[in-house]
Amino acid sequence: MSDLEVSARLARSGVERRRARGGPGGGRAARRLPGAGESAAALVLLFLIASALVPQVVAPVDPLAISPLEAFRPPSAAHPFGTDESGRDIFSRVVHGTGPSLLLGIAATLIGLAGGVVLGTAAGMLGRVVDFGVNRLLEVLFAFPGLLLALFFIVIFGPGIVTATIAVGVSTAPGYARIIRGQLLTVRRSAYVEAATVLGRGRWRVLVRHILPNTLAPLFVLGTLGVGQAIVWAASLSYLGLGAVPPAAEWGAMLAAGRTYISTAWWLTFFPGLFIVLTATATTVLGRRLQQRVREQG
Amino acid sequence: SSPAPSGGSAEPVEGGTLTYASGDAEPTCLDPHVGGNYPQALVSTQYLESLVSLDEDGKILPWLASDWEQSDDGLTWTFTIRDGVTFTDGTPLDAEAVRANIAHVQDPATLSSTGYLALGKVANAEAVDARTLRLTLSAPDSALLESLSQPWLAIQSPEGIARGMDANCAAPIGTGPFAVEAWDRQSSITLVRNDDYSSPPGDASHEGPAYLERIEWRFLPDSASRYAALQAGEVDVIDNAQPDTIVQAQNADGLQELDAPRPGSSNRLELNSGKPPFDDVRVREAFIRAVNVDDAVQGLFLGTAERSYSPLSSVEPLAYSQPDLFEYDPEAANELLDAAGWTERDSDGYRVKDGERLTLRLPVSTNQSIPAEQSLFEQLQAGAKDAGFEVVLDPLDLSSWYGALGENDYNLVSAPYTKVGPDVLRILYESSGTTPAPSGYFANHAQVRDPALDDLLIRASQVSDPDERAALYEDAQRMVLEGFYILPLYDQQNTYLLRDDVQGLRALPTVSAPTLYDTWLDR
Amino acid sequence: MSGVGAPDRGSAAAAAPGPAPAGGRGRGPGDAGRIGAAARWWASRVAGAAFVLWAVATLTFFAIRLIPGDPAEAILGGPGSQASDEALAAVRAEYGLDQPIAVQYVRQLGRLAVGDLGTSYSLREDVAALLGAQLPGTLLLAVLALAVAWLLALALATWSTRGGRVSAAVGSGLEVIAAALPHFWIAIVLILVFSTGLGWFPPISTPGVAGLVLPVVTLAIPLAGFLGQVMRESLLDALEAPFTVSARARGESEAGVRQVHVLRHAALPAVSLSGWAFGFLVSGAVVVETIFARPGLGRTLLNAVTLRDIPLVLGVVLVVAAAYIVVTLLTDAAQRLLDPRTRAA
Amino acid sequence: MSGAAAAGGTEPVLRISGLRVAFGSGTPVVDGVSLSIAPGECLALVGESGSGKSVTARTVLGLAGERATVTADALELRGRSLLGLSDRAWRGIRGREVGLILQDALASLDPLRPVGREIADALRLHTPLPPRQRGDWVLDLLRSVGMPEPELRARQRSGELSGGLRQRALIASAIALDPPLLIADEPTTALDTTVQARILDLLGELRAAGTAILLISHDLAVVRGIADRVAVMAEGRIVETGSVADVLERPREEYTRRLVRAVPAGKPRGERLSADARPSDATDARGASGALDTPGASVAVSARARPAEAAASAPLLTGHGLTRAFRGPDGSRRLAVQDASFELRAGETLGLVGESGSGKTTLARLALGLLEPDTGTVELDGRPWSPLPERERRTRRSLVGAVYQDPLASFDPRLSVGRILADALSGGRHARPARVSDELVSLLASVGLPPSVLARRPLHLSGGQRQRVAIARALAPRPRVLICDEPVSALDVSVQAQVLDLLDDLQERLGLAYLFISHDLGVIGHVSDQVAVMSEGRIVETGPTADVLAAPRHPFTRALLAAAPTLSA
Ligand SMILES: Nc1ncnc2c1ncn2[C@@H]1O[C@H](COP(=O)(O)OP(=O)(O)OP(=O)(O)O)[C@@H](O)[C@H]1O
Ligand SMILES: Nc1ncnc2c1ncn2[C@@H]1O[C@H](COP(=O)(O)OP(=O)(O)OP(=O)(O)O)[C@@H](O)[C@H]1O
Ligand SMILES: [Mg+2]
Ligand SMILES: [Mg+2]
Repeated sequence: MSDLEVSARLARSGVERRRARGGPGGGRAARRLPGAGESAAALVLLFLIASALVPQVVAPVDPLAISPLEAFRPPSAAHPFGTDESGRDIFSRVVHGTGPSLLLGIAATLIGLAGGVVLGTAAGMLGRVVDFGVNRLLEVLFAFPGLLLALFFIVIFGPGIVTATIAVGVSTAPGYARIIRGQLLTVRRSAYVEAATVLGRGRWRVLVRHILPNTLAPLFVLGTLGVGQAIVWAASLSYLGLGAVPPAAEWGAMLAAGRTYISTAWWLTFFPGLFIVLTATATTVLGRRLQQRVREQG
Repeated sequence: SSPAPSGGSAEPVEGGTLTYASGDAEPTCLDPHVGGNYPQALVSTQYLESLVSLDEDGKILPWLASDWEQSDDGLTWTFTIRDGVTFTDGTPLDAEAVRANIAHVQDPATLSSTGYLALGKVANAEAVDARTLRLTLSAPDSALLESLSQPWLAIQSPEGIARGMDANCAAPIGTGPFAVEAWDRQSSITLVRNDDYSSPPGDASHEGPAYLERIEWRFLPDSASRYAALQAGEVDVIDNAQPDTIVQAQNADGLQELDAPRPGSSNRLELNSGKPPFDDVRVREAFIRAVNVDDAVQGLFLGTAERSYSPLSSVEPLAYSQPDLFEYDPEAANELLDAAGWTERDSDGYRVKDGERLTLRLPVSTNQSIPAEQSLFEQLQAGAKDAGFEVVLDPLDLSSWYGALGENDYNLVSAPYTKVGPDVLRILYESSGTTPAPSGYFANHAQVRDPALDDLLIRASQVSDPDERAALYEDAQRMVLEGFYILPLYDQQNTYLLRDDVQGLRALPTVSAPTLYDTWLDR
Repeated sequence: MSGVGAPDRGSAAAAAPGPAPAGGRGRGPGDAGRIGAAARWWASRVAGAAFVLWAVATLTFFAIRLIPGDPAEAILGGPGSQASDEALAAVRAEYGLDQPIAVQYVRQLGRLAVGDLGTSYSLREDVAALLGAQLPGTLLLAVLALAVAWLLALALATWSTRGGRVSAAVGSGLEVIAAALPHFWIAIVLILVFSTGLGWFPPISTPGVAGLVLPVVTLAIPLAGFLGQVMRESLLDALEAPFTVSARARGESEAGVRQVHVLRHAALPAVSLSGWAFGFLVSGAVVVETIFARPGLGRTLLNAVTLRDIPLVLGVVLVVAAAYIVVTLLTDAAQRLLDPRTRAA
Repeated sequence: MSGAAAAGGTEPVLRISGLRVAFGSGTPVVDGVSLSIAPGECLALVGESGSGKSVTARTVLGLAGERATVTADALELRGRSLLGLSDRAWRGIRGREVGLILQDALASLDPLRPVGREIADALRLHTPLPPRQRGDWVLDLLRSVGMPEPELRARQRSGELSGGLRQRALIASAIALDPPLLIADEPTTALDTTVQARILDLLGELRAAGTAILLISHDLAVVRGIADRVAVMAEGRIVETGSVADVLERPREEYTRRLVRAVPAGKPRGERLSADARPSDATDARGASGALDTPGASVAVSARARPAEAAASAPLLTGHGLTRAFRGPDGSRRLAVQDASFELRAGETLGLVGESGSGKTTLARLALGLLEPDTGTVELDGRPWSPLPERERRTRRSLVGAVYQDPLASFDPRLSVGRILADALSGGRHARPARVSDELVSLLASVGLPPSVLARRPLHLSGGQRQRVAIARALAPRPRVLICDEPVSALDVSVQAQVLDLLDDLQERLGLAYLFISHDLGVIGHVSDQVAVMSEGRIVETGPTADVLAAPRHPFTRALLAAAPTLSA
């Protein structure tokens, strides 16, 4: 349901490369994303955070104020992003929608991570039987495409932003679980865990001090990358009529509502879509950079 | 763009395939006896025909029945069945076939809902001879002919029906100008011309077989791609056009528009008077006064829909409007709410009484409400907020939506109901309509339980004098309107967009479904 | 071009096998054991597949029971039907819906075990036949989209690793953006530009090739973004790997190095991600099939869930799961074939 | 030697003069290198890691690197200048005129292609031969490099070949067109001694056949066995050139002397390998040259007498009849260690030597109590140690420390050196360096590291520094036994020398007992009092080091000794 699989792969190749190189630094300057991209991403993120925290400062117009006779105004000085079918200011809606949208992305990712941590650590720590069971469970869950899992979940529990969030989170959990389990096994077999045992550290000490931190640290990066994708998937759910409930100015819902008018009023979909893409891109760029930093610093 | 076509000036051309793209849901059964919803009516109009039809003024036209008469007590109707008509399977149409159809609709196993209700007063059907059918009613029914004109009571080959539900659903056999050739589930229905066709209704513009050789009846649920497909020439006709595309098409070359509002009820919000807070008429009125529907309809429908002030569609001759009841008046709304005891407001600005917020739940069927209508609800939501109502919009898929209604878990709802003639009022507002069927379904969503209204509606359905009937229906409509049970919005829209080379398309005045019988392609 | 940065002793020695048993000094292949190992591998995979199918069927069976709504009503013409009590009872009896859930479950499994998927409630047709009609369309869509995504990703990755900061930045930027695009948004923009605007392709699916272009491209773009990122990473790895240096040292040209060595390595992750990509594509197909009005599993599923059509939902889910299993099996097999290194693991 | 004689007469195959290579805008990593090689001659380029050997070699093929700036007074191959050649012209030379065996030998064949195809590539690129004949040629080549079952091997991919076979395939691909010049960059690193011997023989044959060889190695013993002349490289310059005998036996430069002294092979127990105190940049994270001097370096270099009482005292760590089996990937059981017994006394070093896969690490893990033996027992200080529940071992864990081959992997990547050592010192109670800082500093000092490394992470240290931190960590709980599994295999000779000296000092000062594992007989010979030779899971021979090395009884030991190159002529 997200690019987890891809991120995990990139992370893994990073780890392997670091091991293979073994040397200090040893990075490839050319491979780094250029600074301009990162600064742009940081700027975007700053704007998004400001929009999420103090939307009324960024966009003072009430995002819910309808004005039916002002509907479908193209972008202009008064309405930089135009107005929607109810004459609401799209810029304001997009800005005010940042909070819910980011919250959705972050909450969904956290849910996915939490589920993944529970399943993954259970599999990695609780012995062969549990590992076998969890692995089979994951295989089964993977055989359901992500959207299908989400669909089931929403049909059972009814649509809405909360269900959409949980649905997206739930459907990403198996991916995280698999990554966590793999990471856990690698860490558990690692020489430094053995070294801790040789020093006489107990099972729980080693678990808490070495295994868990090293297993879970990469998750932060994966999570960063997951947020953007979660927003994109929630938007798809909204498109299918299973996402946020009006009049919430959540981006996916705005996109879904504006899609009807695409041929006459492109700005209804363009701007929320742009923000989704910007968010996903910015988090990905920064997430990857973070990944690189972690990789280089060890 | 040119105005709605009705047979071009040029000479019609034979042949060709027309592609029709429907935005309605794909029927689960092509036999409109089963269930009975609008998508079925749209497509079955091409291959099934009814006993009678309507002309544009709402007058009854003969169709498969060439003549009829009713007894003085109104309890016996005798129909003469048209001669020389055969079903596309070769079997002849006769009185026995019609009787078998009525029996089919009335058989509970058929699971008919719309047709079943329409025949509610038909106690017995009997084929007197090959051409004569006699219906015996349990009570006089002034709406019988209107009911029989509906596609949900169209006549099918008894042998086709005898194949069993699954086979008949896949390809019903009728007398219409086309026949079902194939149904590619989830994609399209292929209809081919009935070369032996001989039974057009009186208002058709030609006789004999249809011009078109084939119809490709596709299902394109996404409105944007539906319109794009029309623009690209991939399809020739689309239905369920969105207001903005209608406006665009009006200004575009090569596209035409055909407006055909549906008969029966108007599109309206029903206020659930069966439970608080709408059990208080002041709250109902307050809600209606608090929302500015006119501006919303204007802004969202861009002039493609007229505001309605009546429970009935504007195409119903007996529709009665009372605009002054629905004037936007926020002050009045506030006063009414104060009077009803909803005096306090909470921190979000919503009114509260006894610690309860003034919350209205509005389940929206995502399968039935078009986007403009959903936006309309959002605007009403915003307007009502100023008066202190919290309107909770709850988008639901069809099953969950029916579930919410069945559990009486709503305060407001918009439920389309199409039926020919003012008798729809009886279905929608008579007290018995509040009792759910076993499946939980009921039609009286406003939960109007008024003996006086019941009396009016029953009398109206039984009188045979047209003037008396009109007066009774006007009284009934006034009662519904003045009781603030509903908030009429606009007519149930049927707007078709078609390419310029599609000629002679018209909507059958019964339920405004398109008929492609007279249609030909100018290419 | 680039050299092998081997800044300290550690690198050479770390590549050699330390305590890890893989590869390395003096361990020859066990030829005799290999056939047995392959057979065991296949056997365990097939057993695993059977288990997954059973579990998917079970989970789905019970999940549908959690969905509000009465299956009997779904059979009787769907939601809002005014079926009578008798009709409902008759249907319940006929379909065994009045039996305890365990009995229903066992019966359902029994039917599935003999390949009987039952009859769709809503479409009144044999589910197997329905799916037989819907599957090829979705498969075609998925396979083509996968192929196009591969090509796009490969082209972009190759182009952006030619050297030069600008092309690298543009390439990685495009990949990240592509991966962030929601399917339905791409679809709508493509329709606007290529159908409404330019009139090159039909905006809805039509039988010919032209009708496939937009749906396939819609599905392929985000996937290409993901695959491109991975491909580029492995492309860069391969371009710096000692074996490409030794190929250059043999006199191989830059183009030759890419053709003979690097591209395979770049393609490997794309192959191994195919199982994941398939799931991604099926999810996307639900949206794309709706927009482009293409018949297919995605759309069928969406409708079936909405209409509580249990046999159909079960059928689609099983078919999708089976397809997923086959795809992952094939990718794993392909990987074993392509990359002997994976056999050890 | 014939090659040396030829060098004087004929025109050199390769002549380099004043070669400078810099990367980007940095200082040159090759700075004025001049050398020449005659046909049939083998010139060895030796020097510490990072001295620029590989860069020099790659420059000869025009593969110095992406951002490399190459200048030279002369760069000639058989009289033809290579300066300013076009890409096309370079490609004509690579593979045909010069063959290259890359340093990363094990990764130098495409893992996805059959080795036969890899070898045939050279033929495809430089000859018009049709594919069939190329195939035949490849088989001939494989035979000529002594590849067993060439038909089968040609179809396998590099991952399916052992290291030695891979190296042969790589050599076959480099000599496919019989180039007049062969550059072999560390051709035997990471190979078992016996395999190494065979590869060196092969190179010797090529040289005898008239191929000029530029051999790059940090291993002087290897050089001694095969090269005619030696060029010693340091920090991008050639500091000394001359015949093998001259340079290795009578080094003129201090740098060369240090290099020669660092070779442990043949040096008696206790003789110092590393140089005297030499100022060095402790913060250099680059590698070998950043290694630090031990505080004990002032101790006179002398063969130290072993404490006589060591032999008499009770053994500290003993293994009795240890056996341990593993299940292979194909499900078969395989005995990694069979019926192995050993004794280790205080102040004594037991050297464990054997080929890869012979079970050395497994035995070490059994001794550490990280693995439970299937049969047999381990006793520590006279009390049972393994098998026992880990809980009962834990209190006595501080008695045994371990040092690994790959120190980097043995550190939690999140922790700084300070935290790693603080944790070790406090028995896991504190992980804050501040709490134990005095102890920390003295611990660091004991392994010759300055306090400034405390804040750094192991990843940013040089290999030698990392291994010192690892030793410091092992020492922190004041163990009596250290188990060192290939502690110097990943290190440069000169760094290796320092670490070996450090271990020796520590043993002397603290009376530690070492179980010292290495596959390098030279190292084992230098460090151990007792030696145990392992082969296929069994200890085939044990005894005092001098006895075993002088008079090996087991054929395996004899083969191992025969294969080991030595410095002494
Ligand atoms: N492509 C490159 N870019 C930048 N610096 C490089 C590159 N290749 C080598 N160097 C640097 O050049 C110096 C010499 O490297 P070189 O590989 O020649 O050392 P070496 O003598 O072969 O060492 P080793 O014994 O470890 O192989 C090192 O400091 C290294 O970091
Ligand atoms: N955890 C394990 N699981 C399975 N097999 C193992 C395991 N550890 C070691 N082996 C096997 O046991 C045998 C001995 O391995 P060991 O690592 O002890 O050899 P070694 O002498 O240390 O080799 P090297 O010099 O390569 O480090 C090998 O065949 C190895 O594959
Ligand atoms: Mg080198
Ligand atoms: Mg080992």
